[in-house]
Amino acid sequence: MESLEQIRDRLLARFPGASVTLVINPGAAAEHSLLLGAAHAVEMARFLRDDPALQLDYCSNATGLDWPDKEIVETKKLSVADPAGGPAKIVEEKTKRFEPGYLEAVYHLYSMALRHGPVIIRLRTGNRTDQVTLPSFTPIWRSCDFQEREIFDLFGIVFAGHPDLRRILMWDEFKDHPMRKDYVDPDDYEWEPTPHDRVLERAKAHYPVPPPAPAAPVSPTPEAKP
Amino acid sequence: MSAADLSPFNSPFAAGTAGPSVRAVKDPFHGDLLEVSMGPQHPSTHGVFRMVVTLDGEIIVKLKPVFGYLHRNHEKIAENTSYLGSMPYTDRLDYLCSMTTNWAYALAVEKLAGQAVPDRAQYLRIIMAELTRLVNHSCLVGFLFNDLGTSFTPLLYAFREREKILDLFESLTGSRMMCNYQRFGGCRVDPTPEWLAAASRLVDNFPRFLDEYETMLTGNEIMLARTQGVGVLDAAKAVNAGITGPCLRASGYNYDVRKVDGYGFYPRFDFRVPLGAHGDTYDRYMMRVLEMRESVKILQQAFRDLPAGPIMDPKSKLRGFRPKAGEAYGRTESPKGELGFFLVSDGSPNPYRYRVRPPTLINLTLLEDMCLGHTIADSVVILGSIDIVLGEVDR
Amino acid sequence: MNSSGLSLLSAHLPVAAAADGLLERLPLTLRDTFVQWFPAPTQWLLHHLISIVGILAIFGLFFAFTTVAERKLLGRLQNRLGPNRAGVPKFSFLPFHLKHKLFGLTQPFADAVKALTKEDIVPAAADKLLHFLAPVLVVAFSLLTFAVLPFGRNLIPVELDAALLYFFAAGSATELTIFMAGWASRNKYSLLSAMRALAQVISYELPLLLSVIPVVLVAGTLSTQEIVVAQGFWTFGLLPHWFIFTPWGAAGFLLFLVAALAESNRSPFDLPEAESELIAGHLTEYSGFKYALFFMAEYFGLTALSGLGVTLFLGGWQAPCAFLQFIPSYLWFMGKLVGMIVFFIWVRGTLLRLRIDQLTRLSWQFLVPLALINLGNAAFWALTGAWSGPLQIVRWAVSAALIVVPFVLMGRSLTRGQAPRTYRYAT
Amino acid sequence: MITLTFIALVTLAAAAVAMSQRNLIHSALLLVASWAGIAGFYLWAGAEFVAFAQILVYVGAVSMVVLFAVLLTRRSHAELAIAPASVKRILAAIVAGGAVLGALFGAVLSTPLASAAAPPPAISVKALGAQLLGRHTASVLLIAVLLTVALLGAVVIASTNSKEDAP
Amino acid sequence: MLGSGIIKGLAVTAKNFVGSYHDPARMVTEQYPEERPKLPEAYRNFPFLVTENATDPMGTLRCVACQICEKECPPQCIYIEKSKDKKPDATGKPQLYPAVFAIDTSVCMSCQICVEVCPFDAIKMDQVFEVAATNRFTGLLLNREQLAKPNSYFHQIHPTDAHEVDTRLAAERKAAEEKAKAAAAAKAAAAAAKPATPAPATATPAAPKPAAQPPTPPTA
Repeated sequence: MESLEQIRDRLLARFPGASVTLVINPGAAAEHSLLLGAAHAVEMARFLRDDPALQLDYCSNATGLDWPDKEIVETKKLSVADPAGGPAKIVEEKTKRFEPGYLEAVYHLYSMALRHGPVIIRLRTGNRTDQVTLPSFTPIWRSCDFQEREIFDLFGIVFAGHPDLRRILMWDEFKDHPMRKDYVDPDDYEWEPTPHDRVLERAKAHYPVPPPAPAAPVSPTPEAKP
Repeated sequence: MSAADLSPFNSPFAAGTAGPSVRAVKDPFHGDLLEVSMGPQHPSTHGVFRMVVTLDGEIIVKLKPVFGYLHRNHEKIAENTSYLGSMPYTDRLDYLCSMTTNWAYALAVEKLAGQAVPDRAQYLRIIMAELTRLVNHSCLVGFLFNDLGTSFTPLLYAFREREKILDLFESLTGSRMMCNYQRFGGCRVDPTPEWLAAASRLVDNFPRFLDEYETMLTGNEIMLARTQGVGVLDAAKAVNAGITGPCLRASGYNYDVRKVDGYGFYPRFDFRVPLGAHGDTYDRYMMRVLEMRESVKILQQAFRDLPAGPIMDPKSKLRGFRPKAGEAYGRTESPKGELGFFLVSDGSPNPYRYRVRPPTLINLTLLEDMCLGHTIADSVVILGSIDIVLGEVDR
Repeated sequence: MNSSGLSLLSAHLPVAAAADGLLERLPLTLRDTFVQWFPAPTQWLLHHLISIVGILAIFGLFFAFTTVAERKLLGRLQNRLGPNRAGVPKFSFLPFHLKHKLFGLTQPFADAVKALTKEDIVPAAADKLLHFLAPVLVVAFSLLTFAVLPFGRNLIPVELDAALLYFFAAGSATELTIFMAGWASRNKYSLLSAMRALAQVISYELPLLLSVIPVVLVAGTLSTQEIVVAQGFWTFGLLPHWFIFTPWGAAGFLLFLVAALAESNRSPFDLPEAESELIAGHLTEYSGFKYALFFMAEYFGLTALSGLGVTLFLGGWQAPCAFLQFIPSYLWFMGKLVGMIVFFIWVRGTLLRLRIDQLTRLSWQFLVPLALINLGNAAFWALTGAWSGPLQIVRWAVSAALIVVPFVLMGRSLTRGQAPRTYRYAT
Repeated sequence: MITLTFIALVTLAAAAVAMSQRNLIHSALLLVASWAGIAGFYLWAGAEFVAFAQILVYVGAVSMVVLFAVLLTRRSHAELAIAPASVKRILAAIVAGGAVLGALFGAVLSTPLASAAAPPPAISVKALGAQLLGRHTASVLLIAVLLTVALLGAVVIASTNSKEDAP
Repeated sequence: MLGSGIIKGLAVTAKNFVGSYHDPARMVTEQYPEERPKLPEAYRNFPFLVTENATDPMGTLRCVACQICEKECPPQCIYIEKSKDKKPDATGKPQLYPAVFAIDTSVCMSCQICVEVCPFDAIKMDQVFEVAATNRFTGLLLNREQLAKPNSYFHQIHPTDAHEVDTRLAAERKAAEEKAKAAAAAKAAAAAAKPATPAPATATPAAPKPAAQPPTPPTA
């Protein structure tokens, strides 16, 4: 199979206006991926499927990813000359950079005909609030049908061109998207007998004083003797 | 209903809800269409799965699957638990084959962290995976005959064999179905020689049960009448719809992740992959039976040359396991199809994104296309032949 | 009429000798002594009342123990024990291994109590009158069919000249009750399933009747008692002249079995109560005692049909060999009846269920033509009654061919294109 | 005589109630009850064969046809009830009833009835069979042909109907 | 020939019917409450706390309330409150002990991860499966006293595992004593040589399990 760079170049040659960038995967698996611009994504995907050399006729997996807004704090060490002529002091100068978050859909494409490995393509939305539409790949690979509905249900990415975009796992009247990082699950509180760490903080909101520890003395509970 | 208007893209379901009815009402005697909701409490939907079926008398005109009754958002829980903490939860995904799901998860994490696995552990993983394949396929075959209408006899014969294998799992890992056996970099418990002897004895006379099963049912005229030509799945449509596993091979398409990826030590074993020709329910049933015979061959080879040595990679860390930032997609051939785990790590002990590629959910994509034009009794059998487990479908 | 086969070799053993054994006449003597105590004009009423009470008692218990036998036999077929936990309170002091040696014989009484105590829900929209009438009528009609079955040498409740016709008249009325049950429940699915049950019962009425007519043709009478008497000969005292041991008889018996299975909604044809159907067929809206009544009617129908099968093809109360006649005739009838019921249960434990269109196609395209051919075969058999010597072998051969050849040809056309397949492998 | 009057009363009552019922299904079922009453007449007269044939044919099969016909007529449930009686319909009913009654009485009175009730002739089914296929074979064959043609006609109509949309 | 498949099927069920009377492989029913099930040794259901001896359970708890199992438990069903004071454990070294140790067995899924990560072999898997309670909180919430079971019981249900744990612990205690003796001897020698510089306190006994890592701070 060709390397990702060759595929990117052929894609750029074939679709001059499109934006295709290589995304490096720093992990040990080293599975790098191609970030496709949303505009020409459908034609490029159809090309990937129908190109005789690639024949990526099987979309194994479609995943949603949520990258919330990030506050990147870079600390640079500066040596500031002390006006009073003293020794130059090292001052960390923090620059805050605000990176806008986005929602991402990752597709793992395989070729069953030529039996070669995953070509991973990614689509990114404008931002996490209003521009959340991406082109749907269901008309090209029907296996994305349920998976894209699941991404819509759990992440909120609206897939344009999907034949039947409805919630698949949550009930239809459910408003929020549970898999987003900033999702707050409803506080359906029930007395937690063994609360600690995160559960304890949430439980505290319901009773001022932490619950009295369960009674120490051996209560004659009907538990089974071995 | 000629074959053309049965193609996936203009079935009423695929074309939004108000699609053209597949069968136009022509003469007065045809009554109005009857909308029936089969499930989520229905004896033959293998769990809380619901099919909203539109009927014209007996013939199915439209079928809309409804999921989500067993959805517990396994992936969000995994994001708040450590890598090791999610391992027991993977048993609860496809609760019939916990070992293969454990292995798929361990494979993905080892790929993410670049973790090596000793030889003996690889062999043990193959032994456990093939034993689970026997468990799952005997379960499926039993339930398929239950849907076909026998009063539990083939199911109880299949369960009699399945129980023996589950007893082996219990004596090794401590629990029959929730084994929690694999770790990142190897296995948790080293089987004793007695266990290995008992397992190979069981595997040697497993074909005797299969022969008895085949003489009883494979040639049965009613079985042939009820399953041959029912729920035909075309290979090209199946590939496009991402159908994998025995359902795809029943349509004659040779794609088995064990052969294609060659993960674990599968290339060291010689076994064959059965292929169907017609892609109907009968072929899907036979795929499972023939795959059980192949699994017995693999197991015999594995027991013969199981190497000695450690079962856990010395560098593997039990707690405080922090893979470097990055992502990995590991896939294995689970008895139901291609089971994959896509993990994104950001260096913390909890995965940043934990995605399960559910073979059973994606195998249901073409359920409607297979059921159009058949009767309700057939739709129950077609659903049974696809072999779904709701733990994995709804996650 | 001894035109039955191999008459040349049969030695007419004295039949009457065994007829008056003490055990043989026991039920009759009991009845007569009891009837003596009452004034003359009411004696014929008592006579019939006793036979009615006898039938109800015996076959009531027979129904009870058939249900538990079915569950225990199915259990054994499936490598498990059947019900054995319904112990009798008095015996509960027994140690465990003894207590469970009751083999679950008390299970039917537990079921009866459960059925009686369950709440009897009548849907609001139901047609109250019909909803109540359906189970009553279905039990009445299926009990009526017991009137003509010859249980013993002269143990027949009603000696009718047109007994067979009476049997089928009473049997066919049950269709009406299925319709009433389906319609009265005012429930879409029960009406749909009632229509399917009707289609099944009506389309299997024909093969049932057609498979019985050859027996009438050869025996020359419609009365069940005379049919049993016509089978009362043995060659060499060993080979009984039951109709099943003739080619047309064997074919007729098989056809009768298949049609009886369908008529009583049993195993391969239990479509109305199948889970692949929507719900429990026309019995959906019944619960408690009414459901138990339908259940009882199904078993009475099953017992009556297998009783008829025993009478027509397995020589009713005739003993299999001449010297075995000292055993009272009614025990032979009961033995064969239990044998037939066990076969029905065995079939239920093994076979899959047919789809509704395959079921009706099997009846109209396979069973009815075969039954008609078998009728011709029986006519040939009756006409060639007088052949003797080598002609006997020719007669048997022709009769066998007349039935086997169409069976194989039609069987092949019925299952065209359906055969176990061989598979290729990819390494 | 008591049984005869009893059976007559049952049959007539069933027929009368059938007419007055508003629910069509109930009246159909009562019609079937009246057929069973007629079979009772045959039994009383000692002709068992005809009685059982009557039950087998009418109560078993024709009742199904009647009920299916009632079900399949595609009219909603409301119209199942009969329209309220209007004066014109009552007059017509009386005239028709009177004419039929007159014809019946005329026939009964004019036929010479034997004074003593003759003992019912003990005919066996065998003799009946011989009679049927003896002197009356022609009529039996004619009926047989008629029935086969009717059966084949039904099958042809049913099959053409379903050919258009068979998958 | 039509029907041959059905006849073969009937023959197989008949074989099973006859077999169920004499062939034990074909009669698998276990009449449960009267015939006790034969549990394999590795069977696990609900953890229990190991105490050295049965006489004084609370005194000889192995658990030192390090709360590793509380962090690693996937469904978070363990609740531990450390004790304020210390008491000497088996090797005589003063250790903390859990004032409160509660496991909510209605949440616990017996996955035995707590057993794997416990560096002190203080928690092991029990084999009790007949657990029916009318009230979820008092019946299924097992507190410290209900969880504590003696080491002899541990030997009874998991013989090989218990034997292996005991040998390892005994070996470590011996090693700890020798080190303590050596340290004491060294201290005595050092005291003799330089009474002024006290020897550093001996390191806490080597964590019995090599794989034990310092407990990582739980991330939010």
